[in-house]
Amino acid sequence: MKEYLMGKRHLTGVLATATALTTLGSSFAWAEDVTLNYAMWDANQAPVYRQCADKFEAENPGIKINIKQDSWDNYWTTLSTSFVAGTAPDVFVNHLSRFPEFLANGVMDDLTDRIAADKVEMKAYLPGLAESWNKDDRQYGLPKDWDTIALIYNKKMVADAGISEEELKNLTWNPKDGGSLEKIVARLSVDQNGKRGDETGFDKSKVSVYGWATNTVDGYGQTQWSFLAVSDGFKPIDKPWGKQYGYDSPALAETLTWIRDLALKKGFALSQEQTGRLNATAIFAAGKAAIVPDGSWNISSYRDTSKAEFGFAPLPQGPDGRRSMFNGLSDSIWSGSQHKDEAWKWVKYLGGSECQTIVGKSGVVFPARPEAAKAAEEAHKAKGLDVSAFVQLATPETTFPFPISDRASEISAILTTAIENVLLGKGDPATILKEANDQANGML
Amino acid sequence: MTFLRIDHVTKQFGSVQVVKGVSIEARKGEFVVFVGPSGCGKSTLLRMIAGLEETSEGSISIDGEDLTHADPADRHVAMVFQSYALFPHMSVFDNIAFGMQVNKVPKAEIKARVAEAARILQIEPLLERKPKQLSGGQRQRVAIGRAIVRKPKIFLFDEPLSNLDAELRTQMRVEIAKIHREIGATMIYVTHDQVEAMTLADRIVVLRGGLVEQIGTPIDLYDNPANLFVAGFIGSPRMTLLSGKVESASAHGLQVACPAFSRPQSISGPFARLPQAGSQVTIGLRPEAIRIDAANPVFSAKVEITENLGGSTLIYAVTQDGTALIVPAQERASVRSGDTLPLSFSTAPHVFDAQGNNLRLP
Amino acid sequence: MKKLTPQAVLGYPVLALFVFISLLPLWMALKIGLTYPDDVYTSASSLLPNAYTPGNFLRVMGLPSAIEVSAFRASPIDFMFALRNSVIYTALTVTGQIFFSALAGYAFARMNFPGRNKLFFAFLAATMIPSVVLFIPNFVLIKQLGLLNSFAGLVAPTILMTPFAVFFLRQFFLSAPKELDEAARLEGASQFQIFWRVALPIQKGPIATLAILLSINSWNEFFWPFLVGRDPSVRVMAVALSDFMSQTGRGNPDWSGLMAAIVLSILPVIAMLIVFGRQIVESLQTSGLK
Amino acid sequence: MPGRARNVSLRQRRRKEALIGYLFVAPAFVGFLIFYLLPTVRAVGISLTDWNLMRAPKFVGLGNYATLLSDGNFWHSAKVTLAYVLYNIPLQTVLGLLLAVLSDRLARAVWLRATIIAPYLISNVVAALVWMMMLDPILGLVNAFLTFFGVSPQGFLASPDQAMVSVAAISTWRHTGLTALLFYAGLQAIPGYLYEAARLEGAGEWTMFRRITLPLLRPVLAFVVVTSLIGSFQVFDVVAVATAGGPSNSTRVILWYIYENAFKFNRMGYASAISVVLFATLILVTLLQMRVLRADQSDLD
Repeated sequence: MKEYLMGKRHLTGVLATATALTTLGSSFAWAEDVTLNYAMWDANQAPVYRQCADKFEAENPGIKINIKQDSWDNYWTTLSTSFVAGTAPDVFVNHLSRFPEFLANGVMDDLTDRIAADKVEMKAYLPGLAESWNKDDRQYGLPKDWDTIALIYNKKMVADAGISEEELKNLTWNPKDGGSLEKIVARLSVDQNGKRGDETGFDKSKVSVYGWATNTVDGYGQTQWSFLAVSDGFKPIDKPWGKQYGYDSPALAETLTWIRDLALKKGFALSQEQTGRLNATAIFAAGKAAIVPDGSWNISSYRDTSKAEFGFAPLPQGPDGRRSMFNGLSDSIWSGSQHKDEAWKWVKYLGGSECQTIVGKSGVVFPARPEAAKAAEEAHKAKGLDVSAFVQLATPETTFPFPISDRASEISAILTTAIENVLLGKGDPATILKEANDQANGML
Repeated sequence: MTFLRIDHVTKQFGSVQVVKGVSIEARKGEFVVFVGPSGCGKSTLLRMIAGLEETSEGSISIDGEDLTHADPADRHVAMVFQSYALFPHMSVFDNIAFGMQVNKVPKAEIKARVAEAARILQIEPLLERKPKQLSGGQRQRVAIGRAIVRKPKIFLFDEPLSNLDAELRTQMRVEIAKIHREIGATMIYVTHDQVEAMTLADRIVVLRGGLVEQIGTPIDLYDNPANLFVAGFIGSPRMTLLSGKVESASAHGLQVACPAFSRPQSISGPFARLPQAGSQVTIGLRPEAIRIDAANPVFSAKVEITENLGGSTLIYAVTQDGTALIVPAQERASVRSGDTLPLSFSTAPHVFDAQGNNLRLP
Repeated sequence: MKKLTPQAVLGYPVLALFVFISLLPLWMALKIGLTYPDDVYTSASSLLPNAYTPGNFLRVMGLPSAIEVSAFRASPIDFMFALRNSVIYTALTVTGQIFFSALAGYAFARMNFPGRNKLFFAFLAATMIPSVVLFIPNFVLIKQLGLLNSFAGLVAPTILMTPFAVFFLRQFFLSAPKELDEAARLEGASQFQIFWRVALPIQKGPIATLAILLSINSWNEFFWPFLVGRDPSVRVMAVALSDFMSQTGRGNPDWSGLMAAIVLSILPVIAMLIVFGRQIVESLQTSGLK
Repeated sequence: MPGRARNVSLRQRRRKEALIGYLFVAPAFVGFLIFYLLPTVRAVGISLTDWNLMRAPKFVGLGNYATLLSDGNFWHSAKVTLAYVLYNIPLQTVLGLLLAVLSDRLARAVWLRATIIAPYLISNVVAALVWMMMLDPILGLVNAFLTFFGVSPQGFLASPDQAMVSVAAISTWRHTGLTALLFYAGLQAIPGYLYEAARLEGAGEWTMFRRITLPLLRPVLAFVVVTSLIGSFQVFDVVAVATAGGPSNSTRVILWYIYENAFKFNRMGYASAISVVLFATLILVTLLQMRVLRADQSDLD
């Protein structure tokens, strides 16, 4: 072991020398243009940000922006390994689930002083967005965009079931009888004999159209169950950066019980075992589901894959109101960047009104600035899509934040399994959830 | 002048010594045959000359240069392998030209020399073929062609004819003799076949168990075998060996009693030394020393089988004491199996002492 | 014609079923590749699409196409480039690995040097190491060497040898007649000339076999290129496919494009199978006899 | 070559030979040293640390191994992997054998073997993707077939009870052709006169299969089983693409768990510890394999 360590020290020495030489090499090139690498995962956004970059480059001669896009699944692996490799992008799109880990490892640059020096107005963003990237009064990212959840429905099916759009926009829900949501979902479910879910003789084993379908569940339930549970009083975590997950709450157990029964007992929703890796988008596009709750980032997915006309309705009103997870992304600067000053200029530009409006107009995402978000809404409207269901929920009162804690990946894996088990009917929900919650809290 | 000198060489494989201190010299242009039963170390010795085996002790020099541990490539020797070792993926031309190609001989010269070799071996029409399209004899010629084209200092043959059928073997034997005459190179030839050794060699080296038993011209070895082993190994049909006992010994000769003989016989000298009276000896009779002699028989043998070869007849018989012998008869003898042949022998048979050494002076 | 025994009556349908199941997924990939994106799910459970289009193939090859899918339009993965990278990666690893493994296998079979057997045994033992043990440290090493996202980093662990290749080739060198080497040696050829001009050419068959086996492996290799070769400049087909699939983040992948790309990625393999079917079959058959 | 010093000593010659030998082995040795030996040693080293890639590793001794012993997820993954092996190996072997015997008896055409080998030439990733589509509970083709034959739709990859079997089936689909091919080669090595002799004795197909084919195929059988066994323990690609360890952890095989720890949870040390344990297990299996193979030497010479 000793020898091994010594060998390693030696190797490190060699590598350090090599790195020094490389650095020396690159500092000679400093007189030329600085090229900033900007990493993101959403393919839809890359070309839009290219437009921003073009403008930025024109205004800042000497700085070039290189946008690197990588798929969501691979983005984080690549990013965290590139931090070690010293090849990380100067600026990267950040997600709240990674914030604690990155903070603990010091890979994000602290922007607080630069914000103060340049008098960047943090109140210009939608409330709550800047705050989530703040820890102990230090700011680690400028808000980029946000997303909320809404219901996507098949217009023809809704019309065929005799449901008015007005009804859809004012859904209620509670875990006892499911409120008007359950009634509508039942009505929208049709079996192979053409019987509807609210008619007698509905065969739940031979359903041809399901009233309700969600993506396969995960531990946060962003698009699947969190909006129901939170509207029933569930609190995923005691506070941002909390140490106490609240997955043992009765509200969560009763919500998940209702969801489970909707599928397994009543046959109005796709069960876990029926939801393959082809997500709800596919089921919806294939005409096998009438309503799917999904996130604003997926609007274009539906547009591309669904032949049928569809519309958006706001989330149902629960005992505790309408609540959507509000997830804000930010742009952060890598602490190891060689060009932090330039990177800051770029981040400032990204968070500024000009770029955010460009992004908004493209309609791929809702930018963090209200005026830019408005532009996005209008862009969608121009294409015939009314996305107000997403926008109207983007207020502090109707949203709750993505739960932030340490060891998010591991905890997510634990919670995912627990919720899968509940929805599969593998035992008493309260017991399963309590166990998982204890395990999660035990890791903090 | 000595061209190849093998000086007290030994070869050790692990704890086994397969060559136990052999010294041989060969003159330039000489055709030397190593002969001996399998396992006698003859092939190993040949490979040591080629440099394919390390020499454990002793030295080997060629043309006055000590090459004991030199690389095979530096020895200017060529070898014809038992398996021919033709490169299966190359044409006959490339097989023959390979050595010159790797030694960067100019193309024109390669062509000329291959053509010359092909002419000598009469394989000109085969040059474009691959080895597997050739007959055994043709392959043999190509292998020889590959050897001669480089004009090596020494040719080494490792049982080159053993994979051929009897007729081809005889034919190729003659060919090799002709080639040797034509190019006059030094050749070392390993075989276990004493006929090849007798017909091809200028000198024969008889090996047994890693040691040289005798070195000499074929006639030398035939007429004056140094010991029982050589006597038995050289000559076909084989020498008949009768065991006996010395009754008396004097400068004039020996009086030997054999169980096979009807009475003790006197054998005239000269002898290298005289055995003591009463000691065991072996009488060795070449087939041509035995004759059918009804008038004055010394011993008799019962005919078992006769082989009529047309021009001559071989009679296989057994003496009274059970020794098998072969009697060549020039005429078509009218003997049948079961007959008893009256036999006598020339007056100067070989006499071997108890250790097997030939007592007779050449 | 064989006469129809009961076994044949039962056997032929079973064989036909095997063939059907072997080929069905390939057909499905082609079918979905020929389907309009908005028809993928509506025709998912049938053997034929409602309407055919070459558009997906065109767009994944970066050619103009009537079909536009936002995810794709946004950031096209250049599959032709990934195909090129796959060819480079496979060619480099296979040729390098065979050449250097052959050198070593030849030395182990034919040459004498102190420590030969010990070293060979060490190589043999290395065949037992599961690749996952090596991935993490090798990944770290490649990173430390600054070879991430380069062909050098991609091929580094396998271009010099794999224990399997060394072992495989040594076996064949051992069984080759030694006299050929010796003959060449006497002719004055250097060790390398013997290796290159005599020993190697006569192993054409085994080398072709090995090349086929290694090519299949390299072409399909996923995890290592996924770890170290994510940059589009070196991204191989398998990784490009996985990236393409997960590109839409938490939504569904662009299946019609993905399947078109998949068909593209297996086309060279199928072409090889059609042209060299016999050699491939025979190579694989001998792979069990190593 | 005149002028060259030919008169060398035995030591010089040996040294030269050894040098050339080393030169020949050198590239492979470098590859071995850097990418096999060193990483193995490093993996063991890393397994003794707590390391998330981003900070310096912290030495924790055998801590990771202690954690592992009481880590329910680890044992679960071991169990799941074993289940996969137990589904995969018999399925693949029996089907491969059936296919080999059928093609040996009924159709020896090369194109047939080329066809059944096609799945093997396709990467696991692609196989998993296509099957994922075909096995979808609602939209998949396979359920459409099942429904057509009156069988109710199945969850396959989405069902915790069926996911592992489905993953094994995908692997089987990919590997049966190869297995069959190996068996086929083994069948070809059995001399035909044995069957003729048996037939003269009045043996039927089944008896001949049981009494001649199977015993004489034993070495190939042992080889195939043991090598695919070792491969099976390292199942990863299909799981990564088709199930990502789920649903409900039902396909969280060892390699997936290692991957999760290493690249998702950034617990390099712990991931290395599991790898080392896997390595040790595989060595054990390999030693067992050598035993089995030696015990099963061919009866044909």
